[in-house]
Amino acid sequence: MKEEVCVSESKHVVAAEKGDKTGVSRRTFLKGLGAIGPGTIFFSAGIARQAKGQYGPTYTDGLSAEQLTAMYTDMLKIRLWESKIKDLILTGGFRGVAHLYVGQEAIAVGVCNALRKDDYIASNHRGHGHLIAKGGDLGLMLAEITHKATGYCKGYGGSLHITDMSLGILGMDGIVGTAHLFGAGAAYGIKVKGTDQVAVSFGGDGSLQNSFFSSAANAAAAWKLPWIGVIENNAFQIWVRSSDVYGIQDLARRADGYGIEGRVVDGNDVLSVYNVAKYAAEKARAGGGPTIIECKTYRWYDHYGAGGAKRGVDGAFRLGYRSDRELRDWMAKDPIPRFRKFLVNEKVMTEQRADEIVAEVTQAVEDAVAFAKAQPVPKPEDGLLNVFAEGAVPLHKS
Amino acid sequence: MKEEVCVSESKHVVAAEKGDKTGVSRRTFLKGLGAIGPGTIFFSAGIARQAKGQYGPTYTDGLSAEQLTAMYTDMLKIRLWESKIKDLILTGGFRGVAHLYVGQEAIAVGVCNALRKDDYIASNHRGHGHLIAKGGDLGLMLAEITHKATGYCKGYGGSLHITDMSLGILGMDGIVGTAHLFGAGAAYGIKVKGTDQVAVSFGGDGSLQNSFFSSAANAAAAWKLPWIGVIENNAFQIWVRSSDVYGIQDLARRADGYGIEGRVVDGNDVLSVYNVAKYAAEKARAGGGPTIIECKTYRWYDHYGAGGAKRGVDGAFRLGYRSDRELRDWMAKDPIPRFRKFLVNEKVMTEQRADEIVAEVTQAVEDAVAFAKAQPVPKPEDGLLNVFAEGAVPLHKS
Amino acid sequence: MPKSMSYAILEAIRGEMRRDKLLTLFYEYQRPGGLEAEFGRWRVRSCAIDEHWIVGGVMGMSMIGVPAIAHIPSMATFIPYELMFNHAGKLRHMTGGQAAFPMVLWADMAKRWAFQAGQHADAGLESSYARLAGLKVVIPSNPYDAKGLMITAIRDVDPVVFCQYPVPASGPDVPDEAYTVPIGKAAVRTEGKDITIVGYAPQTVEIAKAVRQLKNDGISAEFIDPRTLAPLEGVMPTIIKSVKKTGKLLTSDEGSYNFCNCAEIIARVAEAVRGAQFKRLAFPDAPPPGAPEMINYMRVDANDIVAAAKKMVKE
Amino acid sequence: MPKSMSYAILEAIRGEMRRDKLLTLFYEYQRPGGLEAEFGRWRVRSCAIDEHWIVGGVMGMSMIGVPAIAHIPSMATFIPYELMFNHAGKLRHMTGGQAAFPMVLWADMAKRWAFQAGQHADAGLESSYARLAGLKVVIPSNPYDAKGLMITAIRDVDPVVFCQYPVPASGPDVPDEAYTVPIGKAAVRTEGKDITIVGYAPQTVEIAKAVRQLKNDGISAEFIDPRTLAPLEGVMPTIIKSVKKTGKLLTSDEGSYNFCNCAEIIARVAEAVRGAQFKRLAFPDAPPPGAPEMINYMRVDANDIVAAAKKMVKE
Ligand SMILES: Cc1ncc(C[n+]2csc(CCOP(=O)(O)OP(=O)(O)O)c2C)c(N)n1
Ligand SMILES: Cc1ncc(C[n+]2csc(CCOP(=O)(O)OP(=O)(O)O)c2C)c(N)n1
Ligand SMILES: [Mg+2]
Ligand SMILES: [Mg+2]
Repeated sequence: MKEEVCVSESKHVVAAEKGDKTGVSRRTFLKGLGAIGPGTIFFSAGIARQAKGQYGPTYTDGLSAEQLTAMYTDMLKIRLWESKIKDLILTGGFRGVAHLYVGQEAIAVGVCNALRKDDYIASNHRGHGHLIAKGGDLGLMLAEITHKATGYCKGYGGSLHITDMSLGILGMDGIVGTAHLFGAGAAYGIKVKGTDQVAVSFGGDGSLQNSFFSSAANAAAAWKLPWIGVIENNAFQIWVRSSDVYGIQDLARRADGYGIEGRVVDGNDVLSVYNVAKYAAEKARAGGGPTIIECKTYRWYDHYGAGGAKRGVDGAFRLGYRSDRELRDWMAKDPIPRFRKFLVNEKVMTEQRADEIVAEVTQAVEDAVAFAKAQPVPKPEDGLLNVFAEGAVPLHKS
Repeated sequence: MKEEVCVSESKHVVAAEKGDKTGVSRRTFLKGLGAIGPGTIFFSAGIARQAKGQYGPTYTDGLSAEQLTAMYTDMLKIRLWESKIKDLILTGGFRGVAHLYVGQEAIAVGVCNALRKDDYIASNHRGHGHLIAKGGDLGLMLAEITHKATGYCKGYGGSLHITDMSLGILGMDGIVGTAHLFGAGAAYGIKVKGTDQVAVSFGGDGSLQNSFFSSAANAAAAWKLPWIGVIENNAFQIWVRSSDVYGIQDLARRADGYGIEGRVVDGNDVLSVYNVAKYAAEKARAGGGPTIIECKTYRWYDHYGAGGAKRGVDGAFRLGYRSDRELRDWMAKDPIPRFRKFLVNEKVMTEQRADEIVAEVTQAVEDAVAFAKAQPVPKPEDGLLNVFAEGAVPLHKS
Repeated sequence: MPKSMSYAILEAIRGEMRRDKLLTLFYEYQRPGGLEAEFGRWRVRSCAIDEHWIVGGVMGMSMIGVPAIAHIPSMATFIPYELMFNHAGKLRHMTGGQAAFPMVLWADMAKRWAFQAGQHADAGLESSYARLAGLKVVIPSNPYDAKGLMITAIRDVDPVVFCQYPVPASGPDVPDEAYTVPIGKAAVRTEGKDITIVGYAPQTVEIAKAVRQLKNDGISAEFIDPRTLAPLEGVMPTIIKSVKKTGKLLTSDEGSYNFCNCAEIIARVAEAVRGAQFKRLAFPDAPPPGAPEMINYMRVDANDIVAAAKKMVKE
Repeated sequence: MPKSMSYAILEAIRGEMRRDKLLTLFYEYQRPGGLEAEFGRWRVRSCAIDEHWIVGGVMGMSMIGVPAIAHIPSMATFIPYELMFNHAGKLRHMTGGQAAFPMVLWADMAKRWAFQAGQHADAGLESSYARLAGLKVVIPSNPYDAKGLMITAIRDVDPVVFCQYPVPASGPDVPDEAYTVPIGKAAVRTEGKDITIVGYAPQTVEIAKAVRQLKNDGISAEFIDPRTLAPLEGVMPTIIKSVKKTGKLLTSDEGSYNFCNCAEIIARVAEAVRGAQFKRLAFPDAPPPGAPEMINYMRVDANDIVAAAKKMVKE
């Protein structure tokens, strides 16, 4: 046993491929409109009978050009803002941590665009994308991630806990799976209030066990709560492959065991995600009960931080628990150029407008960085506040 | 709000039927060989595709006349021993409590007869039947229930916690659902040991939530553990109907969501239960992984104790949360005369031999009562022992 | 007939449910008599055996401004422990004051009764909750306090763990109307000058008996019921003042010894009052056995309290 | 290079796995480097994010005589709390000595570091486990104790909660061979006569610094590391003896104040040593905020310990 034994989230080098190119330049993804076909939607065998014909991949009924453009813009916001954070982390001295969402943008944007402003979302540790898609402010988010006094959570929470109650964002959360329970609880609260809101929870493929999901699903099924459980299946729980620890391949199959409709969708196709989410939201609003949506996707970076990544280059390579080829295959399914191509083909926007949006979002990200940088750090003694609604707790240092 | 408001397991009188006869005499069930057809086995819609033709209701392959007779005897032991406890409780001054199993005997006996002596069972609060079927001694059990120093658990545990490690009985347990987790854990241990044993857990319809079942099912499915989860669906969780708090009707459907084969079986037909359990045990031994078996049944007494019951009369009536008619319908499906009729028809035993067995078991129950009565009570200071394997913990009364 | 603890609590909840049309109650099988008929199934929900749902569902609800009560049975007290710890207790702080949980965890508690081994007769679980930041923990010892504390707990915008031990009715009559008892204030049950005795819930029955006995024997004991276990800041001055007067602190716990609530009280007094004398009575660090011979021997009763107090006063 | 705490623990486990062909380890994502390659997947199992399985599965296994270790991450410490409470801690007693859990709950613990708000920088969770009957709780502060205590824990037929805090290597070199450190014995880290200081795990770093500083300033502090938190019976004599000598007990906790482990220690000493002086330093009763300015201000460090000790010695 060599000294390298260690107990950590460290990488276990399985069979790192030699000779891999170590990345694709940032610009490539915006230009590279490879040979990706239109998004497909598929259903697990077990729930095939629930399939309804109308959710075609390019179904855009009810989506105006404005909305479609906004969806494209939101996906870019997530991509560029997070890529910037990755670069800042690699630069060193970053006042915070991050679990990057890059690669999964179509899910947050597809789901949140199917919601109303007054609907609720409960998010997890990989939730920056959910927040941006629900309307979160890039500057306030970055200020929070860097623990500034004026960030969303006044610097208390940081990346893992960004919350904006005014946007119906119940918050990111560092404990795997609880979002589902809080989402279903909020859905119950909606029934008590008697409104037609909907509550959505986001969780990874790792969020199915641990009781929280099970409790949410059972209650939502029993009383037809307006809850949508979104499972972002990016294949890994840190470095553990879900296929090694679950007895099912399509995680939406879990829904069936509770009496819930389960859907599997291509998580890299924003319109497919949108359509299923829209269906689920409308069903929920009409009293039709919950839906569980599994979105198949992949994360481009390491579980946490910027290991294996480079400044100005997309993707984290040589991570050991996954092959670079697998990552590259998924990067080729990049949801953003795919959607851009669709929008341009359908004449929703011109190439030129698309480029303008890239420039605008790039600027917005720079503004957010400048904003966050200029913000003050918290006062030390403020750590004693906000334990309860009123008062401060005592210090016990002397 | 009248003073009757109370927070307890108390009965909520819904629509108690008037004019119900209040019971069937003890002897009736032994004689009353009503118009009950042979047991049927049925499958939930969701898992129908897993049905295999060979599990016919009266399939007795591999069961010798001796074994069949032993099964009949075991069912009677449970019935008569528990009925005696009910009578003792009603007499007053009983040194203990009990959650009676009467009505569900076919499940314990069907399952445990499909097991080997070295297989494990993990049981729940309603577990007397499981223990008797796995070979538990009536006298030692009654001594334990009445907290005698020589009972199975030396009087520490009582009814809810009877355990006999030498018979592979991991114990009854007062916390709903944990049996499943311990059963699946034991199944994992079997794999580590490399034996071909099987571990079975018993739980009620109430045991599906609370994380324990979910954790057991997922692990068992992921690694094909030799685990059999038996769900005794007697429709109620205390007085709450499962149909009011679950989104599924056939609880075996839950199995599908984990990638486990789920079976629904008539829990009042001992041979149906035996056959499915035998199939599951053989599959598990051969490395084929877990099975979840839902047994539909009904409990004749109240959740706990002898409320609504009378000495010498079967069944608990006027309980408020259920109708007497519902109970009577289920009592008409009494698994014991049904099995007796089958055995006599098939010439496995004569009516006379069947009656002899009743007499023998009646005597065995009387002996158990006499034995338990004669046993000494524990020494007070023994409560300080057995916290750890060695030593006593200190008293803090002075 | 005086109102029982359960009745007083239900009266509090009924009144608050009439006052706040959103207030909702989740429960398992311990039926809150009469409430469902008045407020309907959605606001009075009978749940599956799933304490994660009962507590987590109430948390999600309360996050969107629907105040709620989660009633859980005594053997399940710790199933939702991590939810209360990592979420209810922390999220206000972690979100810089945004998240609020206007909820009550109404925890049914057991005492050290016979025939209910291990999982059904354990006590003292409140100290595990009392050590979690961001939670308030109250333990009424009589119906009057129970009603007043439940109303305060419901109206509190912070999460409150309300521990209901089985204690026979005593103390002042319970008015039909709403009233509040403050969280964070101890009650001096009997004034005295020779020794301070602290205890709550089932132990108040034993302590009250002991205090009467001691009085007959010429010892004047001051009996203080903390009522709140977290935060303790408002509770301690009453106890510290008393121990400054008597110089002796005897505590008695229904829970087991190690880390029992009274250990914290003794530690705080020891920091504040130099030279005082301390004694802590409690259940041993063992699970409760079912046999009456064993459990009755292990539990602290009035006789033990009298003996310990006399010994301290003599010293 | 001295062996790290993690290395020492893995060396202990590897040795015991070689010794006992059934010993099995369940873990989540904190990979126990090298073990899977040597012992195979069945004995070194990477599990789903399901701490109920990791701990409950290990419990079921150990019930049939397959000893096992459950490794769980620091934010999930309380998910299996009820399993440890109502089952691992109780079933031996409830079954009159039949059930045994030869298992170790190897709990990864966090400290009060910045940028890890709320759920990822909480500390002091061990006191919730230490109050549960039937469990042994150990907290090594250096790699030597870690290895020896892990071996003892594995060989113990009772369930042991082994708390691994992130502490830099210090103390004696770790032999390659197996050796045991007893559960239930404190270690006197520095002898002294003016004041007794008690603390463990991350606080030992601060205390050691403070003790050196105090020495420079002419104060001789006796520094005791309890190492075991339950049962405390064997630990207390060392501490009580020390306080009888110094008359002063200062404790320092990484965990929050209310019900911290040192409260129990102070309460026990207060019963045993009349007239002593007590002071307890701890994190406030607040979740840990992520901003470094806030959390560093709240955490007790060597300077605080020095100041408190000087004040006590002067009094
Ligand atoms: C209850 C709990 N256990 C373990 C962890 C440690 N942890 C944080 S994220 C994570 C993996 C989550 O995987 P998944 O749900 O698939 O989400 P992903 O990171 O892939 O987006 C783990 C194990 C935790 N935060 N909470
Ligand atoms: C975790 C937990 N919650 C609640 C209880 C209280 N309780 C004991 S038995 C029971 C009902 C169990 O119903 P089911 O599983 O259907 O078994 P049955 O009694 O019908 O055989 C309940 C709620 C408990 N023992 N454990
Ligand atoms: Mg994942
Ligand atoms: Mg039932």
